[in-house]
Amino acid sequence: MPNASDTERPPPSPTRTAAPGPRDVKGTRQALTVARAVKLVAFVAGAVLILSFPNMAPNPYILSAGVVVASYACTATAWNFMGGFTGYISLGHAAFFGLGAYATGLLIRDLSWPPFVAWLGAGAVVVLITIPVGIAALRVRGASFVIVSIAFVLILLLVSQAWKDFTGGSNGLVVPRPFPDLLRPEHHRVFFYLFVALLAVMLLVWWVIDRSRFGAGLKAVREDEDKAQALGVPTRDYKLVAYLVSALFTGLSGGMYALWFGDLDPIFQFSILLGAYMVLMALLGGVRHLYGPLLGALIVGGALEYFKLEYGDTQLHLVATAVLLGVVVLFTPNGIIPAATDLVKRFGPQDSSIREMTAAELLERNENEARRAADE
Amino acid sequence: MSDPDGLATEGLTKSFGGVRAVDGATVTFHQGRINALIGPNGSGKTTFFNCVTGMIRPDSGTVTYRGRDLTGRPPHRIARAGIGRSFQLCRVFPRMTVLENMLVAVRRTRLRELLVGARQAEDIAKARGLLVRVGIDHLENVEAGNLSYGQQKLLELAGVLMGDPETIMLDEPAGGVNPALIGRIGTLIRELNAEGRTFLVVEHNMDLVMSLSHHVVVFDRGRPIAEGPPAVVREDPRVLEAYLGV
Amino acid sequence: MSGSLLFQSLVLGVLLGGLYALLAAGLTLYFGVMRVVMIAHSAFLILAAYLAWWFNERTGLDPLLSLVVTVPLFFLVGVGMQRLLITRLRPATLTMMSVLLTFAIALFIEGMIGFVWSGTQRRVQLPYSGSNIEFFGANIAVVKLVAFVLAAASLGALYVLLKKSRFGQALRATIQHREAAQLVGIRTDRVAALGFGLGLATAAVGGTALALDATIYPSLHWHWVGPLMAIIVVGGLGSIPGTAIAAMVLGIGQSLLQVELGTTWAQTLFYVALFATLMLRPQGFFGGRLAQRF
Amino acid sequence: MTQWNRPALGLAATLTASALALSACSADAGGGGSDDTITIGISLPLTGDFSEPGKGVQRGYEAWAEMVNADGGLLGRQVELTILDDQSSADRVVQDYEALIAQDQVDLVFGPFSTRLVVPSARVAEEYGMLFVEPAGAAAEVFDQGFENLFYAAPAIANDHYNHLAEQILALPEAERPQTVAVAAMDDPFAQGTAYGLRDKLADAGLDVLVDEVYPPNTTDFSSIAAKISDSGADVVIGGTQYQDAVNLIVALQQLDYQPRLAAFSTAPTNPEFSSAIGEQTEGILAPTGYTPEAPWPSNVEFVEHYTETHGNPPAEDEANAFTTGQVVAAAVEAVGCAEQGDCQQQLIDWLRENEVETVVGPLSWDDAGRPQSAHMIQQYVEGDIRIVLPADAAEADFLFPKPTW
Repeated sequence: MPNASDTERPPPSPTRTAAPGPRDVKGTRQALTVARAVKLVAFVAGAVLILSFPNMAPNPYILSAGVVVASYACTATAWNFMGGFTGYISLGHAAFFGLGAYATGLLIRDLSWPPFVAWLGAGAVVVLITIPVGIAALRVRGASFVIVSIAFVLILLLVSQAWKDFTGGSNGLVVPRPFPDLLRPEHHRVFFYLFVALLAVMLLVWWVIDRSRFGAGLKAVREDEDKAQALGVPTRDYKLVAYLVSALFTGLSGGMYALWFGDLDPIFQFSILLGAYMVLMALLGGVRHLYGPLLGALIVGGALEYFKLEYGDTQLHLVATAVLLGVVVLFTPNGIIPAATDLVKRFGPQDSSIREMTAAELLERNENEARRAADE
Repeated sequence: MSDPDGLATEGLTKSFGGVRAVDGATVTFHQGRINALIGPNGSGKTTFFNCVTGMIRPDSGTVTYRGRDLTGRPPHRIARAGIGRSFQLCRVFPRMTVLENMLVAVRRTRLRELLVGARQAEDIAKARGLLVRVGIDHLENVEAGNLSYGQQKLLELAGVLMGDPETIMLDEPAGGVNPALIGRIGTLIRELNAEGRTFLVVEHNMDLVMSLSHHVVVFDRGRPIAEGPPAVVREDPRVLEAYLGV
Repeated sequence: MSGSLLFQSLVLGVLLGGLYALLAAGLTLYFGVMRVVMIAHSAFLILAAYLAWWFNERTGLDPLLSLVVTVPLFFLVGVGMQRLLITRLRPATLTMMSVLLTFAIALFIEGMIGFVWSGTQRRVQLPYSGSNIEFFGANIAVVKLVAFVLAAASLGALYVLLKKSRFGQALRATIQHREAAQLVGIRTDRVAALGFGLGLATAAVGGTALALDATIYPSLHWHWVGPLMAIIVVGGLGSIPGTAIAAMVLGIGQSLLQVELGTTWAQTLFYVALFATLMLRPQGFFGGRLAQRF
Repeated sequence: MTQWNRPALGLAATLTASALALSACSADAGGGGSDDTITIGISLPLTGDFSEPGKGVQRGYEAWAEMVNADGGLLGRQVELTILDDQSSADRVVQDYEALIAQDQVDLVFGPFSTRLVVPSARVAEEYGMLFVEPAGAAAEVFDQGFENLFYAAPAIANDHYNHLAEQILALPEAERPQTVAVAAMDDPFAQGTAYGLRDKLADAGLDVLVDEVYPPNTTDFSSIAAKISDSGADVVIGGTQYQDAVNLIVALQQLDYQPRLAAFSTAPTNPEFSSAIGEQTEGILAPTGYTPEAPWPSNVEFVEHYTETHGNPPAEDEANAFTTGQVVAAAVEAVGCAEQGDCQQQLIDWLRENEVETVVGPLSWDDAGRPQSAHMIQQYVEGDIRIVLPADAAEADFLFPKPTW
């Protein structure tokens, strides 16, 4: 799958550059082909590795850890539909995760829907609930939006604890197994593939939106919302749609988790920490990139599971998560993908950048920056 | 005097915490002409501008354009009604390329049109045409944040033109750019006006205002105090008082 | 609901509202001077409560005495935080990134508390824990009254400081219009740092007051951060009087609702108020006009 | 153009790395089930809402292991406990047991603390075919889940804990008998089970239930619940509590100067910290218990002696229940002659179904769902010490009624 990052150039016009003068068209095209081939190989290798993970896992516990990491990857990618495209950082996406999980469980328990029908139904429920919340939350920007997103998780936590007759209260809710006959290791294996399939759908949708006119509008919101609106982008509607898509996928991840895990506990389902993990994973990987959240989820989720296994569950997890989040925010707010790319660019001799600028332009830019710094 | 085809406000008022930034402004702008809005600092020009373009919802009063009531409409509605605008401190999307900046302004409403790739050949052709016109077509793959301030101003104007507005509102188009570029922007405005586009320009550069505009409105303390052709306004005692008395 | 129960709840509500008001005032300060939403405020609150508990546990002295150490300490931490961390963020993304940064600080504090003192629930044992005085038929716990008096006195001191002192004037000018304040020669960066310190000092006072009568555990701060955030939005971001009024109203409301609905449902009041504010008056009900843009 | 493929490459690299890391860390594990020791996996809430009783259970398990090992071990093999902290979270407890069984390959598992955590963990154990004896899942719901591997190692399920107290109250002469009841229970099946067992029996006998409150486990502010109870002026207050919530509720009631004629709280009063936590004003407070250190059962005498030697005080109920769990599993292991994963587990389960086990809480046997078939005693603080007051034949002190002021 090609990565339509922000810097994508259309294949038919690979030679337009900022640098004046003729360029070696053939050379560029060759480089392009090589790049594509490398990319394809990497993509296939990644996919093969992911798909063969259940067979490589030495025991069911590792497999179950893999399922957890896959669910992290799903939630982080789902989060990125809002956080990445529009720049609206929600710390409360665990709300949708919990809603999806509870809705799935309740549809099965109270309406006796078949498990996967209930799962889809839960997606619809999440969307319906998110519409009014989104309208309220998106009336404000920045910090107020974050406050609202946190408030939404806390309110759902309270409701799920207090509305005992419906949600089971603090005792939680038991979701029946969709495949009662499967042994536990098999159960993990099936759900690993289900999560990966869900992730693949999300990545596909992300890719479609990213290259679309709709996506261009969303990214404009991220860069400068007023400006986008002045150019005629109906920002509120765009943001709401992105929010709904993000909530839907987060909810579906939660519903899938409910079907896999079986025991829902309000404190875990509506946990601020889960929302924080989503943000951390997406930011760490890079919110502007298709694979950013997935990469972040593999690193953070993998590390979390590894440390749990080696050192048990201690409060130091919280500390490590906090330190990592702080470091990312302070030093690489764009994530490691751009940071790594910059590093390669700086030290790699091979890359004659498309963004190469004339000396005059560079000078102009520096002056410009100095001017703006003086303005502030 | 009132032009049913043009942009007009009636009794427009907006206060911030007790201070009336715009105070019952009733103004009519001439369709098809270059209108200028001038006034001393803090006279409410920018707030007025923001009320008209929907960035700020006025407390009272109306904004009409071509007979339609646009009061309190969100900015994108006003943009789609045919009024494009620029910002006082020029605003572009810094981490998008020049061409991507242009493509944001492509307006589509149908779902299918929204989900196709952003790089449709027709849009790109149109964008390139406009970039050629403002003279920054050689920079189309540069991230807008890396442009000079003047280039960003040109890009902003080109972006506004992407939406084919009949009326273009510019907030200090000459602010912070060098004299050569001011001349280029002035020429562009004249050319575009000659094609039938109406302009409403907020500007401090008096030379540019006087040489460019057909009609000047002078603001003081949130409302117009004088209007007319540049030569007339220049001699108006109220205008002199407003500028010198502060 | 009987009249005496109603009155009892009202009294409890006023006592609670006082503490909310002090803490929310701190949050408003950060937001005012830096446009920073300080998620870690309530984590510092719980940290102060732990320090008070630990002080009492170690020395056997009254936990109120720990204020002598925690208030200056928190003030310095606040100044340092503003100077070393918040100012590192790019102005363009300051608001969003500061939320994340202070969120990380909150997690860090929670984790460290859990690491040092374990996740076990703690409670200060005082000889006067169970004592009460009668007030027109309502029983007021002595510890709650002490906490309220402490909160009210600090809030009063804060008010006097902001209204009467030169620093207070500079601070208010910075809150209202940072650029304008700079133009008249106020060193807004220093004011911001001191404002941050002052905000964190309120957390120290609040935490000590809280420790007198509450059971504390590391993740307790989430139960405070939600209501406090709701209070500052309802009160109007940046407005200290608005915040105090909202804190009182919501505190009393929560206490009254608890009788009818139970503790859990009553807490949802804050979020209902938050959403209602956003729908009806995003700029807040009691002044302040910053909410929508930040 | 290099920018394109970085993410994909990075992704592949990370995947490989994490796959390697996971495989590597699994290589050094898995050695748990060596022949010389019997490893037993346990997950307990050492932090979080249930950490106080959780630590009690841990002390009980450790005391059991020390005594077994001092005695030559099980089947001649030393016993080794692997205890993980589940932070009182259902999600953690499941992962913990999964790790213990599938990753560490422990030979046996013991149950966690609290009903809320017993149900999910019992399911994991069942799906791996493991015997699951647990010290704390007393609520009725636990036994309605259809588990075939589960046994509760205590005398009776939660709803029957107060049976002796209910009889005693109802046997009081009409004039002395309390008329009104206030109930506050944690939203937890065990805590609710105990309180509601008593509430329902009193309500059936015609007492008025004036207040009936439920609060989530993380509640710390009890002032409004206390205000309601105090305002009702109920004769009897029943707390369906664990530990800290009981302390907080009692302090809040004291702050309002509420004086009931009878006060019963589950679990908390048996904790050694309890009386100092509520300011020594414990006189007359009641609690059910399945255990007393004074019990004459032979194994109990040894247990109390050993425990008092190591900890300086006699064991409480949580410790005893944990110890009982160890005794039950040990009895099955010794009888069947095996302790490892696989078929052995089913043999252990079958043996327990058919047999009675001598424990520190007396002889225990179970029905098909794993419910124990005995009864709980009632304890009361009398002159500063907690003593058995009911039933009469086991009483160490006289039942104190009405309760003195606190």
